[in-house]
Amino acid sequence: MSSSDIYRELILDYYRNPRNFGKLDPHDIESRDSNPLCGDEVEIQVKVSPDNKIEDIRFHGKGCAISQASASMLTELAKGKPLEWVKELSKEDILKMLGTSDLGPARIKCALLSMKVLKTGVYGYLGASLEDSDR
Amino acid sequence: MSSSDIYRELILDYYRNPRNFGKLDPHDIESRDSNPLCGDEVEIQVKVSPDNKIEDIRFHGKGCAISQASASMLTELAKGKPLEWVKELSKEDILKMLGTSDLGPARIKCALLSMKVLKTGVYGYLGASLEDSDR
Amino acid sequence: MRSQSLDAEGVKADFPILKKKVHGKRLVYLDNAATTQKPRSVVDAVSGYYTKHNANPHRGVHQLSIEATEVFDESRRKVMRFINAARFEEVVFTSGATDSLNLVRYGWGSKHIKGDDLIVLTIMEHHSNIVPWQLLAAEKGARIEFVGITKEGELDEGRFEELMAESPALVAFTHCSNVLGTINDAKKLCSSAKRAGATTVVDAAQSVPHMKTDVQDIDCDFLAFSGHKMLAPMGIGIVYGRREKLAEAQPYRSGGDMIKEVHTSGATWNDLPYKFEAGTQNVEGAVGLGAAIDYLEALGMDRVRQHEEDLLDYALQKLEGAPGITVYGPKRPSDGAGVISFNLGDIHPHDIASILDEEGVAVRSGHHCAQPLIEELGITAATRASFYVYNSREDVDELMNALAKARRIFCI
Amino acid sequence: MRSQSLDAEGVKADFPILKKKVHGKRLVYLDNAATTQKPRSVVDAVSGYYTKHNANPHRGVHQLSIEATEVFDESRRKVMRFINAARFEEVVFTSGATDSLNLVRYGWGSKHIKGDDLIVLTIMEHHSNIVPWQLLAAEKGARIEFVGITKEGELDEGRFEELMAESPALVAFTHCSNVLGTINDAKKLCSSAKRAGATTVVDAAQSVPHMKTDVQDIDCDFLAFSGHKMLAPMGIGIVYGRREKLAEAQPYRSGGDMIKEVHTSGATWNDLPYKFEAGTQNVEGAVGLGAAIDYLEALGMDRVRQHEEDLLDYALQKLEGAPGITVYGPKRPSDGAGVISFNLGDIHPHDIASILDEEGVAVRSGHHCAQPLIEELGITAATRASFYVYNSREDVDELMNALAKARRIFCI
Ligand SMILES: Cc1ncc(COP(=O)(O)O)c(C=O)c1O
Ligand SMILES: Cc1ncc(COP(=O)(O)O)c(C=O)c1O
Repeated sequence: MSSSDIYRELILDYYRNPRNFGKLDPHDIESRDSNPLCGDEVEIQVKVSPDNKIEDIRFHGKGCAISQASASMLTELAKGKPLEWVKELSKEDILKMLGTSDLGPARIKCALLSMKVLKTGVYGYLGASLEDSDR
Repeated sequence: MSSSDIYRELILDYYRNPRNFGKLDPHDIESRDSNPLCGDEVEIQVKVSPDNKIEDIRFHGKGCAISQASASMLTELAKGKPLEWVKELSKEDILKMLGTSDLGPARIKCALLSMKVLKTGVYGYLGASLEDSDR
Repeated sequence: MRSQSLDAEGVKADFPILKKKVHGKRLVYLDNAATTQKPRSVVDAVSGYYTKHNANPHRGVHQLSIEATEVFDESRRKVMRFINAARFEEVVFTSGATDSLNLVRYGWGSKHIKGDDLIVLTIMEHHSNIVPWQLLAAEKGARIEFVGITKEGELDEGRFEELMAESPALVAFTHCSNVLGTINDAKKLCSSAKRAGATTVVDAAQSVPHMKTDVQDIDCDFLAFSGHKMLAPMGIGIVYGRREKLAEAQPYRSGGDMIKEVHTSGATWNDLPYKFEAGTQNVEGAVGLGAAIDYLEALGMDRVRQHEEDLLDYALQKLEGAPGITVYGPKRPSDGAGVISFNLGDIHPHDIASILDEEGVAVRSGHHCAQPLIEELGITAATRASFYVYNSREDVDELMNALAKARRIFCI
Repeated sequence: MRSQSLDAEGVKADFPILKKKVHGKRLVYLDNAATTQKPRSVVDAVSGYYTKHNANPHRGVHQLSIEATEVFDESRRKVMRFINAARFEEVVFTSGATDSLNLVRYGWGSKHIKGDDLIVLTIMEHHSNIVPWQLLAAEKGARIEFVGITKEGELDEGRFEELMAESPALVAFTHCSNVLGTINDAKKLCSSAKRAGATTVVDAAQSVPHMKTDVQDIDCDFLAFSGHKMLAPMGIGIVYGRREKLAEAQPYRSGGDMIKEVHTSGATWNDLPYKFEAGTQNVEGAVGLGAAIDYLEALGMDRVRQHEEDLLDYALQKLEGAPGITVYGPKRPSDGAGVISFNLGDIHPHDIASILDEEGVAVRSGHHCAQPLIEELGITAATRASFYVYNSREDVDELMNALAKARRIFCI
């Protein structure tokens, strides 16, 4: 699929009207990263419930439609899920979430930034370090 | 001319039986240099007469037949000459001295090392610094 | 009589890659400030070197080594003439502009910069002309001041002069901004800096490829640029250094070939420029750079500059006539090099670049390795189109068409 | 079953330059320890890169940049597999072995070596694995000890172990001597050094091109080599670094692409390996190195090694049977790589090399960037013949004929 096909209604809508945008106080997890090559930034805050679920989640950041829509969609998807679920998240899950099968190497980093941020935060919270395969 | 033609009787004789080989004490000029790329070394010592002539001259060093024969021949040529004569020395003079018209860029440095050493010494003695064109 | 202008279509034919189709479209390569494409003559020079002369230069007495030395020296002489350096030994080969600037940092800076010294930079520097100085300053306890820009995207010369009054030890600035295209008056800045007693470093990565450069006229102490931004291969660059400055610098990389003698107790250094060229030299890169210079000189650097001014003029007209476009930097061609950075509405530059790519148009998007400038402009990123000898007005038209598509997708 | 041996004539045909005549004679290239020739596939890979994919990798979203990134990453993966590195991020591109060793000096050494630390080297090091450590030691007030060699030209392992008892901070040694051909037991030395608490640096410039190398088996902290000595273009090299060591190292070159963020107040670093790759990457060089690895793997590194052992064996027999020849270094092929240094009577090696050149035979003469070793051997210079995949027994015969001529000229 061509990379510009990604710019469908759905994504542009999430980009223009991001769900779960903002900050969360208090929070249990806070994680932030940027894509050094393009400058996309995403910060995610999570409130964890006593049974280790994502009780609430917010993101903020700046960047392209793909990185920001992806972050917004991910927060929607993650809400209510157990932290363990985050560990299992894969590139394929994110592509499916965005409704595409491929993005090309240049833009995939934009799409995956929020997953990386969320994983880093969750692993840190769970006391484990981020595994290589997820970097 | 091919570079191995240089290995004629004459040069090999100067290499095997170098004239003016050794040290000179006392001396007025002492100069030494090496060719960093091949390791040839030449040191020249000169005794200057009151009227600024090369009264006596010796060299020592180690290196290939060309660098050592050239140094030996140069000391013979220089003996008795005014210091000013050294300033005028050129690459062509050295090639003529060696009885060849060309040596190729790799070996010319060997042939010219002793001229460079002598000039550096003489310029230093005369209080001038070595000019670029001679380097 | 005005010199005949450059024939972009004829030039284009010399660049095999420009025949490439991208997503079924003609490749319109407008990312020249990042790296340039290579004419056949440069690619052939590289192949020819490997199939005819390849060897280690300087170190062997065998024929190939002699030939490698000759082509290597000849390339250095070409560079010397191209930038009008006074001496052969003032031209040092590096692996690129970044490497060149680091050579100045480690070689000259580490030896001569002291605690409380002032280093003056400008806000329009590329990271390669910022980070080495930040690290040097941190190491020595020196202080850095950044000269800002005016609303028009020109250097704030008033502020520059103010800082000169504080007697900086080092002044490093870009000859031409890789984001705004702003051309700084290198000669004037160097003269002020010199009067203030500073050592000057000119980042010429974006100027040497695009305009006649004369290091003796500019009268700088160091000047750095990359081969790959001027039609030459990757992996080769130059630092010009005034002889006295190179002489008072210490080695940067050390190892084979930069020494005179090595003993277990220590080493002595080789003559200039070899003192700064440790390890086996990149003869291929030097030969490629020589061929690139030949190509540029055959076109004529004045015509190269004229051609880019024409394109810039045309592109600025088109862009300013288009809805939603904000252009950064100087608006008059003669003030700027062939680089235009802009934004379209609130569309993120990456999204623009992706959409343009679908149309075969290659542009850069992001911070262009100049984050402080991007921050100063109050934006997070920009889209950049940059021109070179093979670009034509048609390329600008393709750019405008592709931008129109982006506008449609994002409903602007 | 023994693997089929390498077909040197078939291999020769892949190297266009070997068809060259030198002084009317067939070129017999025996200067491979200095630099190697390039097979057509490598030259074509370089041309192909420039005519199809050239762009700045990592930084653009346009198609060419994506392609450049892909070929660049693919080359890194090839290197990773070739030396069996555990991780992609442990393979850092540099401009050559000298640059790699300087990266370790500035990146790891400047941060971790302190006054009174002991640095252990060997007397058989190339200048590139001596001078950086001498400069580091001088800067920090550290001490250097050189391990000597035995009469047979092998490392004095007893002395090495003695020095390990003094808990050195850094141990740097060559895997294979570029003068003697001695192959050091890198695994054993690294294991001793590690037990002693030292960080280990292996100069693999002469081993990676010639034998299967496994950094995990050797268990070193850093390992350096050059592309141009293994069929790849000039201007590209590798430093392998164990992840923990790279992580605790500071940047060497700084500038574009090695940063995460740059502000006027300072900068943060990019992830490994990019933290060590400032400036526009040499994609061409990486692609060329990848093609060289493909070529070597198709031959099979075991067969490459076997072929060189055969040649060394043959050459040693011939040389030892010839009057007036003194060979330095280990005499049994399995102890040495395809490098032989020798002298003929009292003829200076430069004179030998000149006479050999007349016969089309290219050898190196001099100190081979290893002056301390040359001093240790009690000589001022030596002639060196070094082999690679395209050399054959006929090449050795030509060498012997040319040496006979030298003997005649000098009446030995
Ligand atoms: C053992 C050894 N180490 C290091 C080097 C330096 O390699 P380069 O000159 O490619 O940087 C060489 C070759 O010159 C070498 O033989
Ligand atoms: C103004 C400027 N300076 C320095 C550089 C660094 O050049 P390189 O990446 O070739 O080292 C660049 C290009 O990236 C540049 O545009």
